[in-house]
Amino acid sequence: MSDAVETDRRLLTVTDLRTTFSIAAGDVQAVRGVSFALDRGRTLGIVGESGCGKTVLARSIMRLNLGSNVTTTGTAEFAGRDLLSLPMADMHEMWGMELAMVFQDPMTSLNPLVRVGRQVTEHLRQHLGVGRAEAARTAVDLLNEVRIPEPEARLKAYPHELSGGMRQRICIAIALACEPALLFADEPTTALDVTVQHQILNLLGREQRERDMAMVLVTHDLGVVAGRTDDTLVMYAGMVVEQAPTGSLFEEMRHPYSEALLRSLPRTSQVSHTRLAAITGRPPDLIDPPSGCAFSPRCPYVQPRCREEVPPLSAVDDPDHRFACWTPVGSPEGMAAFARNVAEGLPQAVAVDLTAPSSTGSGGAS
Amino acid sequence: MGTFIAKRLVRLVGTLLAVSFLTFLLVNLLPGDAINALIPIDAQQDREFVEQIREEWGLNDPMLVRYGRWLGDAVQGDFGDSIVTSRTVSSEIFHRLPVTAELMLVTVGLSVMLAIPLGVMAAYREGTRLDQVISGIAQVFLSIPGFVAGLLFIYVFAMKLGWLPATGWNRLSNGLLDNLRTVILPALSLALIEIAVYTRVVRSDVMNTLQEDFVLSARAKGLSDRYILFRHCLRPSSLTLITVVGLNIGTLLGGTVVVEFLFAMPGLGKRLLDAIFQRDFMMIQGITVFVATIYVLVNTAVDLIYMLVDPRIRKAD
Amino acid sequence: MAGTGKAHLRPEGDVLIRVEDLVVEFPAGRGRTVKAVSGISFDIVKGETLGLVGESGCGKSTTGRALIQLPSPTSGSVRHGFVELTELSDEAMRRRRTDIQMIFQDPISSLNPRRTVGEIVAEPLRVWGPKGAAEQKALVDRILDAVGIDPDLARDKRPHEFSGGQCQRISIARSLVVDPELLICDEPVSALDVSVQAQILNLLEDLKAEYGLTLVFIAHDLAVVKNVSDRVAVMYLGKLCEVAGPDELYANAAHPYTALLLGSIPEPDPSAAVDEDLVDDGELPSPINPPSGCRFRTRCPQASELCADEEPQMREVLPGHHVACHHPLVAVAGQ
Amino acid sequence: MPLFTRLCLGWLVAIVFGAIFADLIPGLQDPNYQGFLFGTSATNEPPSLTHLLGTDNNSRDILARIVYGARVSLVVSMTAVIMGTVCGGFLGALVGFVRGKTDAMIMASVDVILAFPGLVLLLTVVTLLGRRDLLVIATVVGFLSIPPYTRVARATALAVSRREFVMAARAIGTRKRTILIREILPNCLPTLMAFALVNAAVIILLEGALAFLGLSVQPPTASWGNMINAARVDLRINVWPAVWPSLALVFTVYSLNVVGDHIRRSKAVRSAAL
Repeated sequence: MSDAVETDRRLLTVTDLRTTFSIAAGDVQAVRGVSFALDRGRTLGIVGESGCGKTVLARSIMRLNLGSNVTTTGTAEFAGRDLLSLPMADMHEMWGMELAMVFQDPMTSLNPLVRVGRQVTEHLRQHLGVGRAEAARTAVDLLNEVRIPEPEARLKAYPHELSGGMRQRICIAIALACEPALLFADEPTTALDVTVQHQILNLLGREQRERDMAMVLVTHDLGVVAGRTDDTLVMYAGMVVEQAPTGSLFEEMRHPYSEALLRSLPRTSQVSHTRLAAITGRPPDLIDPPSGCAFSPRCPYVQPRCREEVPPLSAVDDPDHRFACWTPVGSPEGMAAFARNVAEGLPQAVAVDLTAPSSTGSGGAS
Repeated sequence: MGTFIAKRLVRLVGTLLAVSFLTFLLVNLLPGDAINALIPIDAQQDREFVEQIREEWGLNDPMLVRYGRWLGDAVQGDFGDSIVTSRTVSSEIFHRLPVTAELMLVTVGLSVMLAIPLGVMAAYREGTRLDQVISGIAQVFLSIPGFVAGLLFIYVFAMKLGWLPATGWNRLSNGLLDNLRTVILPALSLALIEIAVYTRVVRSDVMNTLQEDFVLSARAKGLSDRYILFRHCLRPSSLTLITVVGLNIGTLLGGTVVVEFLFAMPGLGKRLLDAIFQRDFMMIQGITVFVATIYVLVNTAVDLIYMLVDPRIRKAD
Repeated sequence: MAGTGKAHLRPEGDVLIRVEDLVVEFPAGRGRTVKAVSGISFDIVKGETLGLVGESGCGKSTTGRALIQLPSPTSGSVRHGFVELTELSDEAMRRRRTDIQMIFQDPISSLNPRRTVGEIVAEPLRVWGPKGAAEQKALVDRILDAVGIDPDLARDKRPHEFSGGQCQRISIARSLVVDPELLICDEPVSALDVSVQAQILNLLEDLKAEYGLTLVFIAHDLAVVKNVSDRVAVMYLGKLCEVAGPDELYANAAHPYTALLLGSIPEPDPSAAVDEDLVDDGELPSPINPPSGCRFRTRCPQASELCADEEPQMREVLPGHHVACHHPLVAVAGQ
Repeated sequence: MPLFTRLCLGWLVAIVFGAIFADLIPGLQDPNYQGFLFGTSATNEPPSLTHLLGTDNNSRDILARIVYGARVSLVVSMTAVIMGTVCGGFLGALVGFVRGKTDAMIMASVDVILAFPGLVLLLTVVTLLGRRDLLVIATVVGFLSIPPYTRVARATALAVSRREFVMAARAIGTRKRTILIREILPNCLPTLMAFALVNAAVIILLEGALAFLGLSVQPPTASWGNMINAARVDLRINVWPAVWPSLALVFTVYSLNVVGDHIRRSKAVRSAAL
């Protein structure tokens, strides 16, 4: 995300966004100070494991976190207006018109008792005052657009009569209906089979290019971000740990968590029985997050400083590639730290030290 | 869908047969012999007379034969004769049914009309003062049985304020207003619990529906809250309400017995009670089977309505 | 594909389990049947990991469960050594359960929430093992330790106090405590996060070596299956498409369906361009009324009339690489 | 637990203890002692120090009758809960787990009994039995409570049977009987307990209605329902004999509902955490 880009292409600027859920056990700090910017027509991937705050982040920007126990602070400036301080009535105008969202599970995100046709166009009619006949025509166009065969028949169907892939296409059609400027796709393919996932991602990519629409693609799958996004945010424990154009990120991962995530992923390009570099331990408790870097308890590069001070998200060589680490991967400090940790027999370092001769031990000690 | 209805109807007939047989069994097998009701105790010393009566009423035939005979008549609408008044059971039922039917209709109508808005409001404003008030009142109403409520209403509205009659019944043909004056207190007495039950059902259902993903996606589309609440939430939530109303008809039928007794209304429940006190076994048998039949029919209807409202069930099976 | 045939079966000898013509059908109301598995054959050699891969609804889990007769298959044979499992009485089958164990997809649902970890892992011993409490405890502690759970901390806790990954370790411990020959893993990592998934996959590899296990590994994720398997069988709509060694299969996919699956995998590598030309807007047909001939033909770019008329048989395209397709993407050896 | 819920629980505990140890409570009068026959009290006395809640139209002490009347409610509801959970719970869990023909047959009979409106069936059975002492009433109510519990337990057992740990137990080779006892039943119990609390309230109301109609335990034995019925006639003269047992009944049912809701809520929270 270059600062050099002309400012009129800038669509969304999120600054220091924090979201907290108060529950009986305490305050869950789901998002802890996230900042990023997104230009028109670009795709931003947000990647991380479950519980890292990626979905909460997307919903916070959309103001869709329901319930009286949620607090969101910070700003999210969208086309010059701060979404987070907008009156609710104005937000209703933004939803669907300017901002749209596609959800994870197409089985549950459509109302099972309402025909597809009404669900595709009800917001068109409410927002734009479109008549019934025109809405029906638009609905057919939209279904053609998302490549659903026999659109007239499908509009009369109920959601359960369609397959998962079809339903997700319907959801995309709904999201596109009012030509939004920004689309959030929250794990849009997680509930789908791999061949259908491919279809849906192709569809989203095509629509986004044709409409010059900005997209935030939230996913847990590094593979999905790799092929489909311009920029990527890697999140861990509610914070951004690395942020870069997707190409440079995969070329050179600087944060130990990004590296560990990639290395723990089995890949078809690897030979069978390749030992995976598992990340030991489990993600931190967000009610009482660890001091210092949140990844430090699982990090193979951990140094005493990491446990005390939170590293800032900053760039070193490439101004677009920012990461939050004291001992980044590939840096002299990082290599030295790793060597020290292996020498000391730190479990998380030994577990990923695949060069060592005695690497047969069980990888996990969670 | 056709097969579903057919299956449901077959089951309905099966249930009705079983229900009628069970009632017959109860009335005929349990210790209190019908003969006690037919003849005074002192007359029972006369063996021959007793035997003659037994023969006359067909009490000596094997039970299955008697059941078959009774069932054959019953499907033609002949439930036998009352052994006390010697009028036919079916004519008594026919005569008394309108009172009970009206009482129940008014009760259910009143309850549902109050419960839906109350439940939706409480769910939409979950956790607020309004919700607490509505839920609290429902909790109290849930604990007041019809006879306590009825007694209270009689004391307040009939005895102290004198606005409404304490007992009695005015037919609809005597004028709507007079009719309503006699039905309102009994219906209200029965309605308290029903209002509470339905409000709680609607509230918890709408609350659950509001948690659904499709409500979130409806919000993300920018639909207004009112539209989401009534066009997206109410329909899935009403499914449970329909079922609960159907199941509660049973409680309500029981409730009418008590309330008709308390308000001296000439309904089916009152007639059943009279029959019980007079040990009029033909009457007991007839009314019990009739009431159970109504209950089973209502619940079959509920299943069918459910199917019409929920497209998922329409397709499955 | 969607073929039948047994060309890919290996000679008897080291074969631990041999499945022939396995059919599993379920009633679907109105007299219709779901044809979940329609006549597949495969074998498992002692010490190998057989990967069973396919998309949801392809019958892979049903196949796995049919191996332990839960439920018994509609027809076909499952031979374990010299014993025909489908002909055993319930009681005799129950007694054989120690030899074949199973772990499930949802690690939390597969543990009884109302019992402690110690009780859960000791349960198979209560049924089969030594009766002495001390002996049982020693066995339980040893196996918990082997799966990376500290027995002293875990023994008296209940499942909900553990993360998904830890629950899956406990499930594995429970199935291994009776020292089985064969472990059927039904989507054991698909409910887990990537980092935890790697821990469990590594653990399974270690335990396999340590306990001399044979594995059936059922999953929808091709990369995961490739990583753990010695032989991979691809399933589609109740039929086997292709059977081969993992590296061979992924390098030379012969079946169009395998090729489609492989082409759909999102690779975590931006330089590997996404294949947007991979044309497939097809849908999985209903298992109640599957297509005639080759079941994949409705989505297959290679499909011909032959595919509709005649069901392809398994044949060898390369040594150890079998495919059931009339028009394989790899030249058939000897043709 | 909020203070209000504690108060409700306290009331329930007081009712149970009062009913069990009624004979031992110092100063509590004989519920059937008719003071006016001996000139020690008058009929329809308002509340006073000697009769805290006043006397009824037979000059009997209302407080004593309420305490003894609680016995009827307690015995009847406890019998229903025990017979329901033990017989109905076991039967339902069994057929929900084994399914098949047994299930179809048992559930068909359960459906037939449930096809009768509860009070109507109860009325008919009680009438035809002729005897109306506490034992008979409690047994009949108990028997009629089995079907609803069976249905609840079966639904729960069906859901539990689908969980993978049951499949896991079978895969281990655990006997079906053991699976039923160790895996299914314990997981049905919380639902049954929650249902039992609601059901106890329903049963108390049902017995109250039966007594109000004069068809439960016969006078002079006190029950809240027949006290209300007896007081009904003299409502114009004296409301107290009707007010006190009504309040006792309503408070008890209310407390059961409040406590039941509290338990269900905390259980919901816990199962959501799983």
